[in-house]
Amino acid sequence: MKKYILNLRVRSNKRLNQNHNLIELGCDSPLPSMVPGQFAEVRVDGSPSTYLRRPFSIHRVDRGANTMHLLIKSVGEGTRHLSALKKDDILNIMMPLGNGFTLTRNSEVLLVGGGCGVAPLYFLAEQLFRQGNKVNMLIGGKSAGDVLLADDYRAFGTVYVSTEDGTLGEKGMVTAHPVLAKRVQSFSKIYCCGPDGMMRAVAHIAETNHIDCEVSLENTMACGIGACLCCVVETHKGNQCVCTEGPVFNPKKLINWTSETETGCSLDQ
Amino acid sequence: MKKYILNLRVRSNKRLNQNHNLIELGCDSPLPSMVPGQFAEVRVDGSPSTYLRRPFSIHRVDRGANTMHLLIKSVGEGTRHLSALKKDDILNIMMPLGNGFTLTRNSEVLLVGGGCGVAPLYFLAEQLFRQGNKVNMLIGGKSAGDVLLADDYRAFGTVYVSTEDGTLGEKGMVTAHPVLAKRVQSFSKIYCCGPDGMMRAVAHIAETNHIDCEVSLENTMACGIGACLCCVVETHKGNQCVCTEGPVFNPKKLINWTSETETGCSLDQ
Amino acid sequence: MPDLNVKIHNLTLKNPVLTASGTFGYGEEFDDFIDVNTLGGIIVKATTSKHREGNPYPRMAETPMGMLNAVGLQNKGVDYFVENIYPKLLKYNNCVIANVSDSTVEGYVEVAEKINRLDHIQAIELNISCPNVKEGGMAFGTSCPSATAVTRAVREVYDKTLIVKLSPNVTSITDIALAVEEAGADAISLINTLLGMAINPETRKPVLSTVTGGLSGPAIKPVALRMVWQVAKAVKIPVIGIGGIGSAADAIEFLLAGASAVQIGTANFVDPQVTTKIIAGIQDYLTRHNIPDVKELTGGLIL
Amino acid sequence: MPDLNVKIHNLTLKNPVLTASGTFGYGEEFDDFIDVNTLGGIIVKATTSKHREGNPYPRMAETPMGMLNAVGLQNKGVDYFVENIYPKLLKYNNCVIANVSDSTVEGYVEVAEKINRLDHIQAIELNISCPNVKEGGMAFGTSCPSATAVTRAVREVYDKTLIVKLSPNVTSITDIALAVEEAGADAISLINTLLGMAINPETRKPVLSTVTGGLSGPAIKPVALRMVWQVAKAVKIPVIGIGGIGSAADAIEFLLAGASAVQIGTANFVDPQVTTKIIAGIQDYLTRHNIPDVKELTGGLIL
Ligand SMILES: Cc1cc2nc3c(=O)[nH]c(=O)nc-3n(C[C@H](O)[C@H](O)[C@H](O)COP(=O)(O)OP(=O)(O)OC[C@H]3O[C@@H](n4cnc5c(N)ncnc54)[C@H](O)[C@@H]3O)c2cc1C
Ligand SMILES: Cc1cc2nc3c(=O)[nH]c(=O)nc-3n(C[C@H](O)[C@H](O)[C@H](O)COP(=O)(O)OP(=O)(O)OC[C@H]3O[C@@H](n4cnc5c(N)ncnc54)[C@H](O)[C@@H]3O)c2cc1C
Ligand SMILES: Cc1cc2nc3c(=O)[nH]c(=O)nc-3n(C[C@H](O)[C@H](O)[C@H](O)COP(=O)(O)O)c2cc1C
Ligand SMILES: Cc1cc2nc3c(=O)[nH]c(=O)nc-3n(C[C@H](O)[C@H](O)[C@H](O)COP(=O)(O)O)c2cc1C
Ligand code: FES
Ligand code: FES
Repeated sequence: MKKYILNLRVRSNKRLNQNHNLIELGCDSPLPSMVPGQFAEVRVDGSPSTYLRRPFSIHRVDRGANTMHLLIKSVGEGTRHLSALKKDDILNIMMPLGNGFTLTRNSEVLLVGGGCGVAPLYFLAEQLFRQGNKVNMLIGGKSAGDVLLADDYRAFGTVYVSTEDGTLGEKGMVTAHPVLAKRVQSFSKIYCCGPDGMMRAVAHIAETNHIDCEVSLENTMACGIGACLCCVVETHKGNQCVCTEGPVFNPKKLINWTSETETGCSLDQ
Repeated sequence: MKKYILNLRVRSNKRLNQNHNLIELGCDSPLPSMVPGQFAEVRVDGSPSTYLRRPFSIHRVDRGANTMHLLIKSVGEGTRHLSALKKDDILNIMMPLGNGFTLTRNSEVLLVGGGCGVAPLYFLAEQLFRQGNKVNMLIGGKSAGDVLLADDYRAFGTVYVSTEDGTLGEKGMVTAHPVLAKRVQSFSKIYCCGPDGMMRAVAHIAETNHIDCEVSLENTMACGIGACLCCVVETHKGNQCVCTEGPVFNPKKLINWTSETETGCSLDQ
Repeated sequence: MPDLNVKIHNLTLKNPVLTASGTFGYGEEFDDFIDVNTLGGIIVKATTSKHREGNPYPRMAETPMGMLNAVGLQNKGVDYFVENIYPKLLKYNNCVIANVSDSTVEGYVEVAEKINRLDHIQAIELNISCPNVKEGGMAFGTSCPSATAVTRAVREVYDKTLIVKLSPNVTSITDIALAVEEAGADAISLINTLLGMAINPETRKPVLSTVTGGLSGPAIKPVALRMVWQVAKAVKIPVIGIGGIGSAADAIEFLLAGASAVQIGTANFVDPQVTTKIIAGIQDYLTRHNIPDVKELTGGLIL
Repeated sequence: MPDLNVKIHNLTLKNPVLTASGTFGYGEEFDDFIDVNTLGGIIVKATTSKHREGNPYPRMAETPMGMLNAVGLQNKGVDYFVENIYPKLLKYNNCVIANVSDSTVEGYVEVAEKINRLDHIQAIELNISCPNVKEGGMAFGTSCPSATAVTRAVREVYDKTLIVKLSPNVTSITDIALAVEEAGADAISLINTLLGMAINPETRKPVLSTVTGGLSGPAIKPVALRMVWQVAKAVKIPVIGIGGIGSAADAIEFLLAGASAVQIGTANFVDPQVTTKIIAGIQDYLTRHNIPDVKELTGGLIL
């Protein structure tokens, strides 16, 4: 898929909760083709300590409005700066980067997202829904406030929620939620994005139940286009770049992902 | 004079011409005491290539409104960034720094400014006027567009203008203006701020006519408070820091300032 | 239209802007963003005698106006390079240069010999300055005898233009430069990365898996420029400047300091079109200053 | 309330935050902004045997997240220091340290001897690493024999705590560190500035009057941290970390790498209150991590 460098204009920047923002970006010419699971490398201008670009998943694409959304969690200087963007500010973005999820058709699927790991799952859920799948979505958080955009996902299927403190949905880890713990065989495929520990646990459940699984990995990136070799993950074929071979991987390809027993996971990162 | 670090709020930012801005800054508490010729060290936030503060003369102080003004010429990254400030942006400023001009009373004085060297002269003209002096002001520029704020100065005295291309006032160098070339003996003191060559030429005229003179020097500064010793000028007492011993100097104290014959000056820097 | 051609020994570059090894992949990663053939040339990532997995994750840390990397020469080895990567490089008609590294003199020689046979690779850049491998790498570049030994050995088997890339982590860069010149280098490129480190205060752990890594980017530009100036004064062979170059003004600083060409590294990550912007900027500068030939800038510093 | 006291040989500092020589004047420049006595100590600007005018203007160039300086040890000489500056330093009740430099071993010894007699100066920092003087300075700090010679000579005449400040412009910082430890240093501080350069492409001239100058600020932090880590592992005496520190997190990185204290340099120019903010930030960090004593951080890197 051809990559572009674009100057996109901030159409709106909505604060979802204390540390998450939803940024809508528009463009005069049509936005390029992109698929769920791909990401963008965003230049953070005006922050003296952010020299390199920052990678973010493509959260939604609205072809009608010719806009796309990023869902951003403020964790450091760069993301804090992006969260403070105002309408009409310009963001310089390289996209679309990486490979997307493999989309099934006419099946029942489960999407598992934790924290801001839900970011790529909106675009994914929408596309899966359009391709005739029965979409189930499990969103985990530490607390009710961390469960992002659950209502938005309802447009595409059933949404389950679990929180570690029980303030919303089931109490406990996402992996303990009945939909995963008891009903997992209903799904022909599980897609997962979230903290490493959570993805490993979900991958393990998928593996033991012989269900196809894909996870979307994070990694520290300098270039986003396979030029620097900084973003490697150990695979059975050797070190591979998350930015070009991923960020979506079948966990079977990853070393020490499905073989170990994971006993749970916390969203505390 | 006690120095402060203050967060001042931009009350307005007026573009005077293509590369000069007048920024008015306000404060909740009363602005500190300051005198004409002193300067401020401004932190340029949000520009990755401006690590150090930037020095600017205190252009005006409005005690009634509790505001002060900076007159800024865009020459590089830092000044360009400042020129783009919007109302209500916050500027972190160390001030007042350095020593001001020596104010005479009840005399006739000439102030000579070139380009954005007029910056400290507004505050100076106002104070001199209040102290009963007859103020004459000679403003030079390459072209009419470079002659800044001439009307504002008229409140305090007579304004003369010269431009190198003759588009406003007398044609030629400021030093060729009749007020300097012919009438210089009328003044008991000359104050000057502008490009180095201009100040040297004016200092030379003052010297040959035995008129008291003060010039305000520029220098590359890292700290603005005498801590780094980066901003030295050669004086008859050795290297002195412009930020603490100046920026206002009697040119007689400076080596090679009044001894050489300067044949003219260009505002072309 | 000013002349942008430069010569580095036997190489003629259509302009003085090359890409730095390890920051431009094999060129194709940038095909979507620029026409790679408009560059003076590309230096592809390091090739070693054997396949190398490089260092474990994490390999990268951002630092003030720079980055640390600990890639560690990940590559599939020279045989794979010859068979699978070289054919893809044929599409580039500008100067294609291979970066050669290893842990032993024999390894360097093996790679150089095999690459010597590839018509379309017009030069090699001998990387005796990689800080991210346990053995060899930078060690070769930080003492005169070892720098001499590896340069001399490769010189014997390599017929085309031999560029030696120096490590900045030394007391006297000119001593090393003179040693490799004496040992047969046709040109010198510098600098490789400065050895640096970063710690995560919250976890108390080093950010990089290898603890230390190579510092690159604008942060190192003043050091790189100083070394280029020192070396260009000391040697007779051409010097290629590298380190923190991100604009035409930066590139011109290096040319004035004595470089005949420059390499752009980390800046490619921030702006994959930076190289073409730098070429255009150099052209503007020459036009604005009425300089007919970019070669006039080399060493044009006025003291 | 966590304990912030640290010990450097015989010195007890109320907290590990010192100011770096040449960046904090004689302290009084900062009196309007902070209570200087709240700092662990101050290291005043270099004193030499004779009055020095320093280098001509321009002495400063801004670089990406850093600066180059070419001050060149401007000071009024040790006798003036003893008579006119020392009395003003008596108002500080924290640790006051003199930075000693010169062009000859005899010069260093003369300054050290005279400062030895000043009760209120509890230590000297031997600056064998200034890149901005034609003779001496950095030259002493870039070879083991000369570093040994000057340290040994000063050790003979100086009774109190002797800190030796190292130059980063060397191939092996640990070799130099071991040499000065062996020669009698009680502590080591590092790093001084990296030798760098800047050119104005429009005028084609060097920005600094001395062509090259010393690079400081956040840009050099990764290099400084690496060297502190290497040296702290190699020597038994305490290490004081310097280089690009501008926040409590930066300071903690240096402590974890093995420093017992840190010095804040260039950051004082950007924020004259940065030192007190760093002290507060270290305290917060210790409280947040339930660490009762800052000394526990020193060398606490988890590998
Ligand atoms: C493929 C991909 C998709 C991502 N999608 C999203 C998303 O949709 N929404 C979102 O909020 N975040 C996402 N992230 C994480 C996001 O990139 C980081 O949170 C962000 O880079 C942090 O920048 P900072 O300046 O705020 O933090 P700092 O901690 O100041 O950053 C310092 C350095 O560390 C890197 N870094 C820090 N945290 C991460 C991380 N978790 N992953 C990778 N690099 C990191 C930064 O890029 C930078 O180089 C994604 C990461 C990857 C690799
Ligand atoms: C005491 C004093 C008062 C000043 N008053 C004014 C004023 O009222 N209005 C105004 O427009 N300018 C004034 N200047 C000049 C102003 O400081 C510079 O134009 C500004 O620092 C340039 O910053 P930059 O980032 O835009 O330029 P860059 O060229 O990007 O700056 C790079 C570096 O050079 C330094 N520098 C560049 N030009 C100058 C200069 N002329 N003098 C000192 N340092 C320089 C900068 O501070 C910075 O460190 C004054 C300078 C001094 C010393
Ligand atoms: C991620 C990365 C990988 C690198 N790999 C190599 C390499 O394989 N061979 C080499 O000689 N230099 C390598 N370098 C060094 C660069 O070629 C260059 O010398 C250095 O980064 C300084 O230039 P810059 O500041 O423009 O990046 C690498 C640098 C980076 C950042
Ligand atoms: C303007 C300036 C002057 C300096 N003068 C001295 C000096 O006199 N003696 C000395 O040992 N170091 C001197 N240094 C070096 C600093 O003490 C410090 O080692 C260096 O700047 C690195 O720290 P930083 O990055 O925190 O500034 C000077 C540094 C600067 C920027
Ligand atoms: S981020 Fe550079 S290769 Fe993946
Ligand atoms: S700017 Fe630091 S002493 Fe003047």
